Amino acid sequence: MSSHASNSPAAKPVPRPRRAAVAMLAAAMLLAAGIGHAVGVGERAPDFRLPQLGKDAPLGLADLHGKIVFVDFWASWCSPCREAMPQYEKLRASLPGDGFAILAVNVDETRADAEKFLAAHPVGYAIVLDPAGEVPKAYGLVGMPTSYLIDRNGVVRWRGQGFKSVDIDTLRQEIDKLTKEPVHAS
Amino acid sequence: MRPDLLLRLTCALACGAALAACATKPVQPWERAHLARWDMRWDPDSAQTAMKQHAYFSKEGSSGTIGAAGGGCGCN
Amino acid sequence: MLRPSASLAALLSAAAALLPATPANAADSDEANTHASYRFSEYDEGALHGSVVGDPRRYRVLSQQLDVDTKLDGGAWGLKLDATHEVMSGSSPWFVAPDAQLRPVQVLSGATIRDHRSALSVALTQNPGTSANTTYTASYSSERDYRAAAIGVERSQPLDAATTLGYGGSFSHDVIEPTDAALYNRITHATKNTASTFASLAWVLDRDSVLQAGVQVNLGHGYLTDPYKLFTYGADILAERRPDRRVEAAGLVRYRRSYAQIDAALHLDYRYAQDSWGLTSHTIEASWYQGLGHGWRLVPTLRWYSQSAARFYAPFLAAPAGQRYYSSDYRLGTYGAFSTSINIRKAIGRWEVSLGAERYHSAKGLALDGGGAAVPALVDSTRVWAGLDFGID
Amino acid sequence: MDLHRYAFSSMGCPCEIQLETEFESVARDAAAKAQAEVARLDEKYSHYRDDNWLARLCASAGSGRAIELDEEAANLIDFAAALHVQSAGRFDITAGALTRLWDLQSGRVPTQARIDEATARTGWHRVEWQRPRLRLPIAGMRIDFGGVVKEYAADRAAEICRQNGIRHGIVDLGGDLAVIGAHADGSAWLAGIKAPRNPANVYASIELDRGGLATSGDYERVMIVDGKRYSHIVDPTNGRPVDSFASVSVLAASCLVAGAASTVAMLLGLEQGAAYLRELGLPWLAVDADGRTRGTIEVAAK
Repeated sequence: MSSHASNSPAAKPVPRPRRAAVAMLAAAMLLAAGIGHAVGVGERAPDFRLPQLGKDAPLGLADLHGKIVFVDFWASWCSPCREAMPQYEKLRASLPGDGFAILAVNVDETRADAEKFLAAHPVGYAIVLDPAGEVPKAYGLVGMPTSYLIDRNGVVRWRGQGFKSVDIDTLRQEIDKLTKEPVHAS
Repeated sequence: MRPDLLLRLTCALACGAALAACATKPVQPWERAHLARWDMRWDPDSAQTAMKQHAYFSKEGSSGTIGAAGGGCGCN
Repeated sequence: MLRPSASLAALLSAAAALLPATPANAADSDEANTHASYRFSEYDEGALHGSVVGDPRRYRVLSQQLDVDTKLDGGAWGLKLDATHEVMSGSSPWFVAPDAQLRPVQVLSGATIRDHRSALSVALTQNPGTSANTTYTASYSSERDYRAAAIGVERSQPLDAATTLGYGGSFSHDVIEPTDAALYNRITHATKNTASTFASLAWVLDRDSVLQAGVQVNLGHGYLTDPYKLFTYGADILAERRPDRRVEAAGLVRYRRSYAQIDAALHLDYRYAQDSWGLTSHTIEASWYQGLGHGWRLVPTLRWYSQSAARFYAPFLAAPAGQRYYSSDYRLGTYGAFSTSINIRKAIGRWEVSLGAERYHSAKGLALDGGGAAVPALVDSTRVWAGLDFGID
Repeated sequence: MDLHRYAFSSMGCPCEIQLETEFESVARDAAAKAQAEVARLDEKYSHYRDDNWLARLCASAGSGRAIELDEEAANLIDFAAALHVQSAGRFDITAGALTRLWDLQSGRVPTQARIDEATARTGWHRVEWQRPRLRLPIAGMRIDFGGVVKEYAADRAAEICRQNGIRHGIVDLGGDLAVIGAHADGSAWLAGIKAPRNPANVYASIELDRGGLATSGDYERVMIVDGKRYSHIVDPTNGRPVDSFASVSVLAASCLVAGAASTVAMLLGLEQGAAYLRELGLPWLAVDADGRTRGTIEVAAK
């Protein structure tokens, strides 16, 4: 602090505010640990089943067993998600449908918001609805958007945090690699 | 008001707010529809803020907001 | 059987699987995240309140600013360029002379000032759009008598789901070369350095509100005086003289509250600052962002600013007693200012047009404690601005 | 740029591809490829034939076997499933048995017993659809891609023309239109809508510079018995032809979506159909049996 202040703090014992600040940070850390475990690469992707937009039958991860599945958590209010979806649609259209599927989990609280976005940016892949946020909680989502590339045995092999357009090239390489892998008897 | 008093004031304020934040249930990333709105950004129109701050800076003794300042001027 | 429910989204999505080749709205990625904004503004000061000598046409500034930000390297980096150009003209306070009854009379410099300032700044952000990112900035500003080069770094880092830590710093080196130095016996060349560091914590309080608290320390060292200002020092009129060091500490609290159900949000900012020249200031700013539907948005803002005088401020010294530092620059005196502004915006597709106007009224009475020496050069001012943005999502 | 017209017959109706190109050879080549694609789809999905892919699929009904569908067929089934939800069950591709029953050239109204028997062999909810495997559990169940495959063919034909260098043109498959691109001078194509009561004359024309226009109507295959009109559009929930608009036309980004919307609206009948179209938000034009028109498409002066 300025040299000519009359009672410079240096001479005093550790002032009260610094101890309080340390206590506050510790409390914040404890709190962070309490949130669900975040599913990572190498772990089995928790199965889920959710109502599907525009279809009466619900859809789940198990229904796509044997396929490489790209799960994307998105919401209409999340701008990187809006930027990513047309890119995922191009990715889907460029890959044969039998071995690969995209399953997008929408977490908008009001369904109309998701529909309004999809009417402007239609995508050909499956959209399932989770307004209550049960599945992101099960996956321990730490940010929006988060996406998981799941191999044919249901194991997460790549996780995307946020969206960068370079992710699309990474995804193509990963999918290509996974297509060549043998399927273990599950 | 001496500078160290200022730090004590800001830290007290910070601790109060933080403890309030810890007490309530944390807001999960997928529950942030309202927080992600354009009008909820710290600085929704940064271009206009830069010009506005510059106008104030040229006629007030104390200036600056949190964040890297830059492009000083010989405003007189 | 259930009631039929029309869903264009479901229809189009189901069709997209069959007809993938409809490129109509697949915005390609580069275009999707390029954002540009242009601002034009005119700042005009009103006539002085007190008695005046010299050309009353006060200061006028026409400024333009262009910002462009885009993503590089597949989204790993964000690049933002800002270019600013300003044209300044009109007279500005020169010094204060006492009249027969020792009342202050503000003397203005002639309206000969006509200068322009250009500034460019570059900001590179790593991991743009994510909550953990680092921004490196470099900026250069030049006008006929003043050049400033600055660099800065700023880091944002989440501590947990609800808390984000921000910190950073900047350094600026300024070179001052006053015009007409020989004519008015001014210094010909001087430099000053400013270092600034800040730290902040932001909390998500609930689904509709966030709070940020931060501290900032600015250190100034070198030629901090205004080379053009004079000072009535007893019978003499000398160049003003300020200390060559200044330390300012500031505390800032910002609160944002969303009222999404009525398409609105409240912004509240408070800033307290105090420096080693004895000048303390309070700033409160409140804005209300009101969506009006169909892309319209109205943003009224109120701002109150108050500062106390620097220890060495005085309009003049009738009977000087060997003071080492002295300045009559109104920006070091006690005064307060209240400003009201309105901003109307209209989004059309990916463009947004905005217009704004601000009225700034300053007076000694508006200060927190209005005592202290007279400040004759206080003025009111108005600012109008127009803006055009591209790439709003 | 001259206009080249290629007329042909497919999907049981008159078709025409109009292309504006510099060179006639480019137009002829593109039209030939487009026509081949329409023929392929007609051959594969027509429910009038008993030797095509659809016939083999319907033959598996009641056999207990699940058939594995190719990508295109699976996407068509998924599209139909989405329409089934939106129309609260009225749009049902298993209505094939009912459509055959109401074979409108016979001039006879089927007995209620035969209607009930056909209805028992209808119902998307009875189908087991686990993509890509489809199983028709009841013998005699039929799949009918009416309201989907002709419109899909129009879009496919337009896409194939685009892929073969055509920028200005339009595909017309029996009134279902898919625009390849506006005229060379930028002006829109004029699409004539036939008058429901006498299909010979055009009572309205719509300007179209992109996307698709589809019209569902009861005028083409209609039967009059004792003065009452019976259209070829059947409501699967009660097994009887629909008492609905005389015709519904919809504009959309593709002929497929336009056709789906107009067919669902026809199936929902006068009140619910109009409400559906209003809620959907696509430009639409409907004509009642008594000739009253309503909708949001401005009709260019005839």
